[in-house]
Amino acid sequence: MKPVSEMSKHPRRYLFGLVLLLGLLLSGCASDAELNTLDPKGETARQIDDLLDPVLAIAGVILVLVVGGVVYMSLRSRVSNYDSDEFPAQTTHNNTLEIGWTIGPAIIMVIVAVLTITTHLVVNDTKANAVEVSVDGATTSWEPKVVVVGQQWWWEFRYYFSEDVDAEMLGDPNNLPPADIVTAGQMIIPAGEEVELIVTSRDVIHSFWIPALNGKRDARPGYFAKWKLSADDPGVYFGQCTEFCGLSHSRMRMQVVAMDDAGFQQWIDEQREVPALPEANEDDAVSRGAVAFAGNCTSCHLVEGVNSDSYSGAAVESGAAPNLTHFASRSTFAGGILNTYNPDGSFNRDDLSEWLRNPEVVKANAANNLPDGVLPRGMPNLGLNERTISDLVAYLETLGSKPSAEVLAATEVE
Amino acid sequence: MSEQVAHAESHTHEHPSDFEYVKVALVLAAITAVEVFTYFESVLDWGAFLIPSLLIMMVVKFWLVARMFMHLKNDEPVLGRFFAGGLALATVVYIIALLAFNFWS
Amino acid sequence: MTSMTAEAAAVSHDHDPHATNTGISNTKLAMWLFLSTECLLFGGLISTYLLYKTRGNGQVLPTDIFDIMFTSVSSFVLLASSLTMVLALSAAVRGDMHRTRVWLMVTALLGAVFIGGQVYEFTSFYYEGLGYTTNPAASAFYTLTGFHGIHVSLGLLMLMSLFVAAGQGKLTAKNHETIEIVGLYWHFVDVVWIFIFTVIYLIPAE
Amino acid sequence: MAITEEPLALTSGETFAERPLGVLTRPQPKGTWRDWLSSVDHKKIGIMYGVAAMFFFLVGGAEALLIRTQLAFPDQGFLSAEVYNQIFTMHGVTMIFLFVMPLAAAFANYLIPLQIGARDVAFPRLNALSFWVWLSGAIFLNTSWIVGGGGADCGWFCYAPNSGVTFSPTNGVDFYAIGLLIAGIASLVSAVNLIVTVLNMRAPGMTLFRMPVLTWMLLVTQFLLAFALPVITVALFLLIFDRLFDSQFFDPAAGADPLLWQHLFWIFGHPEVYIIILPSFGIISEVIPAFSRKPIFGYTFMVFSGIAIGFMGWGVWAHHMFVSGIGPISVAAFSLATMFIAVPTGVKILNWLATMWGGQLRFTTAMLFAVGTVAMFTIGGLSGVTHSLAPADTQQTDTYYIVAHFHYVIFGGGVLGLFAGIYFWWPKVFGHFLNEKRGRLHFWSMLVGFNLTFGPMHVLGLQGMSRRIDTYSAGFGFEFWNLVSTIGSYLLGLSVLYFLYNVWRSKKEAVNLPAPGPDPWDARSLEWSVPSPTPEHNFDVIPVIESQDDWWFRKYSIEDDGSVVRVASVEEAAQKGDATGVHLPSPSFWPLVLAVGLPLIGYGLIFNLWLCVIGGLLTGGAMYAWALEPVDDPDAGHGHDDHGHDDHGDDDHGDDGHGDDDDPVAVAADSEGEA
Repeated sequence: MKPVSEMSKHPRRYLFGLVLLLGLLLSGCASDAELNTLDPKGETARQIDDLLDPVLAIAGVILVLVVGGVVYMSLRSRVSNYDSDEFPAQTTHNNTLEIGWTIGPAIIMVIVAVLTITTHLVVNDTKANAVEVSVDGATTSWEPKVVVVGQQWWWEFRYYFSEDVDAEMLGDPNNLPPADIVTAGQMIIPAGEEVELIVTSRDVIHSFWIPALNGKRDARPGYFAKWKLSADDPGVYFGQCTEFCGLSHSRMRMQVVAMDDAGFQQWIDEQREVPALPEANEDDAVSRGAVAFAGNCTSCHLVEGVNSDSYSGAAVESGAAPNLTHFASRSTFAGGILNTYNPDGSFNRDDLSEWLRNPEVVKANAANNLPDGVLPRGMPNLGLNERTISDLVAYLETLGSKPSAEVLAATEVE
Repeated sequence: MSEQVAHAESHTHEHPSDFEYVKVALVLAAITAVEVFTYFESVLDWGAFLIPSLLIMMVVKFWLVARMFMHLKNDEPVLGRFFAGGLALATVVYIIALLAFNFWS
Repeated sequence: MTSMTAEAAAVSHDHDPHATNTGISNTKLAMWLFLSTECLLFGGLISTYLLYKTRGNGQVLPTDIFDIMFTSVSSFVLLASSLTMVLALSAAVRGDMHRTRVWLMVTALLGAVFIGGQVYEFTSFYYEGLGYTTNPAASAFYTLTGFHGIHVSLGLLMLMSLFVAAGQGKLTAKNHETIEIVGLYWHFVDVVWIFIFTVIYLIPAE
Repeated sequence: MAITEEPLALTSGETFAERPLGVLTRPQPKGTWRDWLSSVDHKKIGIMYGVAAMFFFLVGGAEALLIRTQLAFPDQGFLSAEVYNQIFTMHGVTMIFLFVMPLAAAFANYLIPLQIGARDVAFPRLNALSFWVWLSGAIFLNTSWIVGGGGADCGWFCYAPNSGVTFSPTNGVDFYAIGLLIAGIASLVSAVNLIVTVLNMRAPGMTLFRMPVLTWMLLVTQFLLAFALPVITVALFLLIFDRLFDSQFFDPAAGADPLLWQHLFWIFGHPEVYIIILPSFGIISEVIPAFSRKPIFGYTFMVFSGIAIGFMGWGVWAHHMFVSGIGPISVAAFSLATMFIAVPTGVKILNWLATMWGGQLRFTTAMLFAVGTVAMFTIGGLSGVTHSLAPADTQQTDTYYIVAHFHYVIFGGGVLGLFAGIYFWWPKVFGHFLNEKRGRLHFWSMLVGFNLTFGPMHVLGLQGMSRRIDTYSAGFGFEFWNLVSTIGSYLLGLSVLYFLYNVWRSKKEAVNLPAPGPDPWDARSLEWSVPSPTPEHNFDVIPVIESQDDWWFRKYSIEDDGSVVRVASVEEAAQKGDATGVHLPSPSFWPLVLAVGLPLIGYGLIFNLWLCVIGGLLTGGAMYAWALEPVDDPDAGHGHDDHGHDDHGDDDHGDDGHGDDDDPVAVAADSEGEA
């Protein structure tokens, strides 16, 4: 090979350096965002991160070599025009070299494959330990297991303490057996324990994902998928539905709230309490709200004690909506997108009122003005008047006890 | 491609005689008769051999039609390779897909 | 792979307008390619049926009401039409266009009998409670056999066109390859049925 | 032969001569725009593919800018969720099926016959049919904005059951399914046609392993298309039947399994990725050697790695389904299979680098785009490797990290390569250069815009931003990089407009500039041996091929000591393009008529079955008329003694060789079988 006499006179044109710089910038700026996948807070998520990190490093090295090679050659071998009789060596091939760089990547991939399969086996292994919980005064041994049900556009979590939950026992995802605790939007788990999940859906495919605790798993209608997660420490961990599920896909969020053992037991106790129905009193907003609730909301929503009997399970379309028995005990509502309490700890009346007033503005839905034969999905606009709205808000505030200050603080996303 | 140059005069391919075609058809009919026969379990219980036998008979019939009636026997091998390729691809891909539904969970 | 020399090419071009690199005419090669892609079409439909064949949603399943004797007769008919198809081609190669026409007509008639049988089968299944929308098994069954039926019907159209063309003297021994190519399609439809007959009808549902 | 159909009126206004055959007068070349409607010339069809693809690039690009505008800031209401979902769906569908694939088809149509030394493709009329059917499908798909109640809103992957009538009650998804079916017919016909062309119509001496790498990659692409399209055809039919006829394929309540759609879609969808990327690989395998002044390094490895990618592409589809619950063994198997597809891909990248190594690199715009493709594709390929780690993919899938990945592959690896091809072959196609100075600005603005748009998406995805969300909340750390990405996308949009400006200006300036001549780049493959623009008959004399890069060796020889000596100037070696009396296939209106019928059937299925009847009659009638129309017009005025000139005895490749003269039925089978 002859040295190319005419070197580049315009290296400024080589913006590849800029591209590289950009790449470095990109990798360096993983902040402490709530959904960050590179900041594991649970065992499985950590396993995944430990697998990804070395591969990212290898990929980075290869990237630098390839792009570096391109830039190097571009600078070194550049000519502006061809001299009619000065040719570079007309090398056509080099079998040794080519076999080498076929086998080389193959060897790297074998190493990566071994790492991957090892991690794959670990993250698909379950080793849930039984924990002692007390339900209605009776102590039972519970292998933490939660049934996760996706629906347009919210998540339901069902706890069965006394039975071993499996697909056979659950039967039809649209008509699940009564559970000890049913909640929505927020899954409460004991910190430090591996929690098994049984993930399903009532309508379309959703995906359950709490990045800090584990990867995601699709919620598929007609099918119960196994998954698991665990949180090292108490805290609030954010998630987002990640399988496109229609209109309000972007506003289908959820949180996992990990609690210490005492907190978890306390949560169970609270959830098992059936709130008393307020006495009828026309002058009391809460009482009026309970009446309004029974009149407007109970065809979809359930509050135990108000409409336990009329709640007919869940259908594919709306007609089943979050169980609101302990509404005020959750720090978010409306599919995990709005905070139930203001930063100062007061009840978030404004957002809740707006949600009741104009749900389609807060969160796109398909619940009003539908063509014939199309079933509604999402929270409908019921055309409530302002007084009814404020009564309902007053009533909802009484349902369940306010979460701890730590949970409320952790719910604020900043 | 050397052999193909030799075959350039594609019209000279020997086609089997009509009598041969009829023989093939009779074999096909006989196999079909056996296939139908398996349906009546009261006559003969095939047990675990039923499905393998049916599949083998099916493949034989398939092969006979493709080879004799579709002339793969006498035609350019590349045609048979294309067909076998499509068939094999379809078989492998769809079997893997079906396995993913049932067994591998 | 040796190179095709210019001389060889020139020689083969002299008397054969269809000379190609492979020695196969374009149309025939195209038809075989098309048929091999059809394997993936029917493979998808067959797989769909196999996946769904026991999913009755509490309703009747196709496997419950198969009339094997009837379908066997249909299968014989379709197999026989493959024989008559090659006989039509064989006659054309010999230059006996009269007999070609006869065999083409017989092939078409056998195909029509098969289609008639399928119509009868669908109708009787329908009256036994297996509608297209009854359950996934029914939808998959009708879609698979329906696609096959449409292929047979298209084949019928081609056969009739050949029959007419032969009658008008447009189709002669010189272009018997046209008959061969239509025949390929027809035999393919037949081998698909060989597959369907065994896998869908004869192999019992668990 | 008696014609039973009513004469079909055509708006062409051609005068009807009394013709014994065919209902419609055989169109005669008149040198007007009408020639394009009836052309069966692979070059004209290639150009039409290219122009239409660029149009849809603008449509898809406008959709992309709407998406990025909506996402520029958190909690925006610029687009409603409903409209946003339609826009991102149509953006994906448009860019894949209506831009990249047809643009690749443009190259395939234009270049395959030229690179193998043929006068046309095997079935010129089927080739015209492919284009018109594709165009009618593309237009049909986009009319759902006007008559379908909006675009499809199910994502390009259109997972069941979200694509069912219950969850997507407008007609958008119907338009999606039927439109893609129509476009699929086009691609299938085209694939069969081009495979036959490559296998059967090579010039004497042009063995398979002397074909240019581009032709090889296009051949692999056509095989992938031919085998992948029937699979999506099945899936789309099932979807249509579910939506229009209430069948039960995807209704979980009836016991159906939504995974069926996913398997069928991705069995098609993964080969589709290689359908998009391999043509670009082929293009840069032509451009890099030309501007390195060296032959491609490791031709055999390049070809076989392309074939290997084609094969392996069939065994990895379920890596799109790692989180769908297909079971850990399936996941492990597909994870491993996916990893090893990196090997042939790596071989390709290293061989391109080795081609450049020690070469004399001349950075024309085409070369800039080619080298940019190598670098950008490497980024996409490496992020692809991280997806093959199934456990890690459970974090990444359906996030913006995936969006970043496939844009680096499809845009960085695919579209940049196609632009390299546009700059490279522009003088061959249009007889003048695209301005290089503006081209360089186009390249750099596009490269920077591209990286600004999609680079930040890596970060967004790893920070947990989901895909397909119409908005995001403040506070999750998404704000900054989304804004950067949006700014980048505007720059990208501007660079595309600047490219169009360059096209326009270069054409205007061309009259004052010297013509490029047959071989302006001192390139290596056969298309450079004929004048620019390519004459209608391609080759005066079909060349006899003696080696790989035959054209280059007509200009140069390599001495024993390895030095290169010029043996002939381009002018001496090139053909003159002045042959007369070359027998070419005659134009036909029937492909166009047939293609017009198909969308009518589609509208009929959705709105009123009577339209189906009209469309069916038009399509069916066109098929028969087509079948009865001889491929070569006996009366066409192409002069004298078409068959007699034995002085170049192998030009039959271009005319009689395509041989669909009286195979109406086989033609009908090709197009009807899928319809």
